[in-house]
Amino acid sequence: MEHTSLLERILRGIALALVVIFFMFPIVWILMMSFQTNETILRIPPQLVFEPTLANYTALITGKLMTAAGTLDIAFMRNLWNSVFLSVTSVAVALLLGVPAAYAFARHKFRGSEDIAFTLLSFRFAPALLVLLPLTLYFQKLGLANTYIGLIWVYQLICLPLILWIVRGYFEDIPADIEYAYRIAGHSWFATFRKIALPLAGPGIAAAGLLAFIFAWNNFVFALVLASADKQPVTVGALAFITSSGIQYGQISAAIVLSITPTLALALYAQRYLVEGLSLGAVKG
Amino acid sequence: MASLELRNIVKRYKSQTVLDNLSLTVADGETLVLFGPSGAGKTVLLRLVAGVIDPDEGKILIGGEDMTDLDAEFRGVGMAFQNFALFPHMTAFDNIATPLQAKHSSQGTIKTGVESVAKLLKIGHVLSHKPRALSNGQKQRTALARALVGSPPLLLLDDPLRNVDAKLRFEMRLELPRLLADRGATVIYVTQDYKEAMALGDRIAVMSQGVVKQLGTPEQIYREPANVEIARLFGDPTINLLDVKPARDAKGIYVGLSNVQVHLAGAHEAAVGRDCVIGLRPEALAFVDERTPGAIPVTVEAETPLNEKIVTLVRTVRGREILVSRPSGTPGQSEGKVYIAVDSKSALLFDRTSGERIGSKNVVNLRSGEAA
Amino acid sequence: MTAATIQRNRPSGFRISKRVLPYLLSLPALLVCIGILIPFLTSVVYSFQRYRLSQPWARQFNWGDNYISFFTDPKFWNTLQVSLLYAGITVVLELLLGLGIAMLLQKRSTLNNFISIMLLMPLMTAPALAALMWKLMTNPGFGVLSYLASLIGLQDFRWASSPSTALLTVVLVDIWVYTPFIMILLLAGLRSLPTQPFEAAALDGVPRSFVFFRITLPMLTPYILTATLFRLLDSIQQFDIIYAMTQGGPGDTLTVFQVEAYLNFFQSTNVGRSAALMIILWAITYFLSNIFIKNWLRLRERARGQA
Amino acid sequence: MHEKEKDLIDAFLRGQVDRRGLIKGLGAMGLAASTAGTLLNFGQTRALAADFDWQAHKGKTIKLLLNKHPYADAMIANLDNFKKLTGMEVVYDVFPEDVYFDKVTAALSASSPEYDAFMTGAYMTWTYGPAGWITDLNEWIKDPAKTNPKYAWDDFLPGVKNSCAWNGQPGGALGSADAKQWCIPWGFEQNNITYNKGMFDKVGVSVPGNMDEMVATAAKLTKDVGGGVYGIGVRGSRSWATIHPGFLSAYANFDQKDLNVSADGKLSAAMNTAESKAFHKQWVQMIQESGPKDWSTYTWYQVGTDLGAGASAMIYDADILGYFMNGGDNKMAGKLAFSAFKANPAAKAPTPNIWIWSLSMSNFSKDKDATWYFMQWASGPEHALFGATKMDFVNPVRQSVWNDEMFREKLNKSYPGYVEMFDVSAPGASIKFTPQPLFFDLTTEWAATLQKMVAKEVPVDEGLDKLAESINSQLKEAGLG
Repeated sequence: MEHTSLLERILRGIALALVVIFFMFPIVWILMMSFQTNETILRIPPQLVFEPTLANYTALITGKLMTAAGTLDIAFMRNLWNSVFLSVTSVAVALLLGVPAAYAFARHKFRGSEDIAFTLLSFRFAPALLVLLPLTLYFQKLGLANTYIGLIWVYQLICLPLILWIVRGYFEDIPADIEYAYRIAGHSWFATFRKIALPLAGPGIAAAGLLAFIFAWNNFVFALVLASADKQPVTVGALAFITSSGIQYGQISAAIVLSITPTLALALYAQRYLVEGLSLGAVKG
Repeated sequence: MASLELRNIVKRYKSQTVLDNLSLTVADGETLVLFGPSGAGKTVLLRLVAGVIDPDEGKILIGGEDMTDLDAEFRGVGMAFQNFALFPHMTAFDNIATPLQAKHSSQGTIKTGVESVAKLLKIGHVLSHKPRALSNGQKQRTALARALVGSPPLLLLDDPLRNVDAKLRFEMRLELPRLLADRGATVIYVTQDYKEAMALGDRIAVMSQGVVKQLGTPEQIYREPANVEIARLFGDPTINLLDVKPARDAKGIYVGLSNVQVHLAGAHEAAVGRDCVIGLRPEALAFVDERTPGAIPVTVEAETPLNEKIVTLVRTVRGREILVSRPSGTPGQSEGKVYIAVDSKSALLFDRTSGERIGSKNVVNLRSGEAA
Repeated sequence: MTAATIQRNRPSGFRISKRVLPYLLSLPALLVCIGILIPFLTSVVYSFQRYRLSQPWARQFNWGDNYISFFTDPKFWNTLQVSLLYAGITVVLELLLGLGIAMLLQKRSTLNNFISIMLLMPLMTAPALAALMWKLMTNPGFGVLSYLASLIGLQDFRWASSPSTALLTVVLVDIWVYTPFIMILLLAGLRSLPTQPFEAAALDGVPRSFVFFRITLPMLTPYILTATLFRLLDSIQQFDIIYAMTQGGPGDTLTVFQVEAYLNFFQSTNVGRSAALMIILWAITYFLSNIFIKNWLRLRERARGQA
Repeated sequence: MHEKEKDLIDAFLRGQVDRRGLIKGLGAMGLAASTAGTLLNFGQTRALAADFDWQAHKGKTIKLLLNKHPYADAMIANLDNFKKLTGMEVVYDVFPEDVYFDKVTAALSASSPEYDAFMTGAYMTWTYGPAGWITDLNEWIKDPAKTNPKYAWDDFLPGVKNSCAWNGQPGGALGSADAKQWCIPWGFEQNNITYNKGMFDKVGVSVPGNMDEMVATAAKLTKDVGGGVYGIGVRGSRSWATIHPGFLSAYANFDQKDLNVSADGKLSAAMNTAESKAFHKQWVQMIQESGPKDWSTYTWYQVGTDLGAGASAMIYDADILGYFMNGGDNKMAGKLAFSAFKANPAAKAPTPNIWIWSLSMSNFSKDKDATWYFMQWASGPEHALFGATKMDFVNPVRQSVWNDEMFREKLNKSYPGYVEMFDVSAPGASIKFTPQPLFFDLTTEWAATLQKMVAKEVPVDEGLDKLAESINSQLKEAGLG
């Protein structure tokens, strides 16, 4: 790998630059719009030069939105908090349930294991719309409507299969002998799971957890239908900037920036695990 | 104490039977080598004993106690894996310490225990490294140390020298017997290398396709292999195998080799008139004078030194190739026509169809001490 | 060594049988999900009913009528075709692109790690909001992308508003949002491949293309399948991006399953028809993922054999 | 509150002081106009209390489901007065418009008792009513024991009020004698022209007086204004919302209908007549020549944004959209003008189709009487006046508000021509659709067909024939045709 030719390195550099431009340009543009008002955003042709303003962020954080129609109260920070709370707890629950199950599917080829695993996956492809109406009805009867617990439960549909199937792959990549060695050394299956399987599959769990977090974060149809306004996530909250006096692009951009921030921070924090693959190449070969 | 007894073990994977009604006893303090080609079921057998997989039928007794249904952590065995199976996220020290930790030993005990076994295995200087920073030899020693550290009464060593280089293997082959003897543990040692098997085993169990084909001391296995296959597996260079049909005359049983009648001293009566394969160890052949009785004329094709020996490839007048070996430094001939003679006592006769050695006891009941 | 056997741990107290353990581990996950099965079955019942919320008096079982009507309905076949086309295009393109990017970033370095996290940002943007932003950026007047397109001579490029480019535009947004998903999974996969085969191949001077097709790809296959499976499941059910960009238009260009079902449910309040559409979508995904899983298991075995 | 101020307000309420005098007087006492408005309302609240037992439901709590909208904002701003008046508690959930109706449908289809009353459009009640989710409000409106005598039901603009009443029969006339009052109008929108006066002057065109002129004017504007500005903004997304504003208003002006209702109540498609085809051709041509380039993605906010940012020269859409674009931080704020529009040269007056934000009572409400207290207050004359004068509650649905001088003055000052436009078009304003439960199916398909025509995927004649055929089969399938 060290002996790549200069030409190849240049080509790789160019390719990478193109990739970064394609994926980052809209993000940068959104970031720029978040410091503008509609007045400068909506120019023909669009222009790079503008006088930055923090008005959008101030509005979001203080909860007061100034529009043509006067001052509006917005609950953006509340939405943001809901998103954080719902995503974190849902992913935590999904990890708690999904990782042991993934371990069982990876390590123990028990009777019906593939069927159970597939069934769990198939929940993922029941379109939300399909279950929405009956779910609302049943939730009402069970008293789960408009509760965080109900939402976290439904969010398992998004998180659990993802975690289960990704983590399972990582567990399967750990050679069984390593676990056997620990058992033979005199440790229980649980100690083995905790001290060997979990740390070794750690990166996979982190990656699956983050992806599940993102998908939970981006979802809004469940909260919209099943909960009242005070439990809505940021994805619903950001739509409030489509007002009768026009789309407040600046505020939506600022909302996007604010809503990306926690996830991005999490990703940067867990960076080492996310892109490491199965930890420690030594595990394989 | 820590004897091991396997009774009628059967293990199947799907429709394939990996171990077929296998019974085996290992005495306390004995080193038993499980020898055989890959796929023979050696590793499976080891794992059954360790308790990480379960037999479909049969019983496993360790120290006279039925452990068939007991999980691995309760069996008190030590095991070293062929691929080392070190815990990649722990230092060598922590790797080795795991069996002691499982016993909830004190920090001090653990430290002493690990350090003494590390010293024994000469890896004291790398204890703080993680496995990825260790050389193959160090990994192997770490794995071994981990198996030894808890002084388990039963040690399972799954071809621990397989993945190390030749030099190290040679060293370890010398070191291991002493190490194992010092421990006084019962050992089951799996290998595909006959020299290892010969060097380490009090007894060797030769396995093939899920059954033990022969069980005996290294000497027995070498001298009296139960069949052609085993004869071929033991010995380097490989045993010469030639098709013959023994007959009898006044002087006894003989076979025809390149138009020469060679009389066999130890041959079994049952061989007469049967289609046989004769097995001649290269070291049981010697270059002789033309006039020696039973001297076979051959042409020298090539000559190679091998370890302490010189191996000569010769060709009979019928065109059959034979390997002859002699200790280095002894006179020989490197080209042209020569004569060789057979040490008639060590010649082995096998039935050509079944491959069984003619005259061997049928090795089925392999309880300790009853081997052929 | 007389004390050897005494040192052995003894099983104590409550023990979980080896046979029961895996069930115990997977049961909670299953139980949590099983609750969803009841609404699912209820919806199956709906799909066999004539059930419009606006005509409650006419609600009754019509058995297969909802389904049968699809066969003669050209709109349904259009929906099926568009959904499969959309899923096919996005998954293939995202897979190729994601694999390419992952390979560009394969080498471990601080910069590469940083870039890979940055590239996740589109995925972190809620698709509905992302679509809104793309809509602005492709606006013929204020849109920066339209402006850039005009600079390279595409004066009249109509993005999502023209039937000939709507699919392309929506696919572009989908690629922007979801390629990072595939990229991150494949990057993790690439980086956990054993190094030995590659070193050996490099030493032997094996051509790069051979290494890629004969070593990298087969060993990466399980990761590719996982990523593709999840992407396929989401893609065939795409709603947010398409609805926010075009609401299924122009004309019937992008009336994929979820858009049709959404309109049937929330606007026409035709629950029976909406449920039937969703059940068909479910069946298609079930079928597709079944194929995937079968191959996944098989290829995992094979990949493990090589590794 | 100080006694003096109270006295002044009471004097106003007794009719001794006119409104301007009141504001002046209060201003002299050091109160800002807006505070004065709230105080005034408080005074009115006290006046209301005189003739009616507003406290009958004291201590009860009701919950509202609201759309994020200036109407809701105005109500919330004035809500404390209701609470004081009745001693009731009001809580509310506000959802963004993009997802608002999904939330309503989800809540109601699940028979959720959570919300007592909610905002809705009249079209939606054609689903909600037959579905049994909402209550016929006649029961309360017509019961003097439950409705405050000053409520003045007759004060509502008749076209608007009737558009919210339907007998539930597919094709049944709106506002018929047997109609049920599914909702109470709150604020409404007529579809008229809002235009950029500067651009019109620059190019030298005047406001179009009929469809031909509109096509020509829009084309000229597109050609001559420059800077990428296009002539006319109309909606084009694949949605019912594309049909109901300018498009249907002009369509109705040619005496065209969406559906025919036969004597026995059967419905059939009516959009494949020769006149309809001619109109469609004009409309399609206008969009192709002078509409926004990405017309097929246009919803009301793109139409509005373009006008406000100076990307379009005029819109034929909701008048209040123009109203909002004429204010705030929009580039064109203060530069817009308004005009009613009569598409058919032969027609006597404009016939704008209308959108009505209204209030409905959930059938699952646990206390309908208490809910009605809120509804009659929120749609009552006092709150209407407060919203219209102090907040952006346009267009009000009560004649008394339109007669209010302060309101007219406020509009005339900042929105020249708006009142005039309203006065011209209001008499013909009503819902021009035929009420029936397949409203959304049919209009969505209609919009999709329009998109195909504009994209030249199908000729207008053929497209309309196909549309009619498809609609007829859907009506039959639903048992309506």
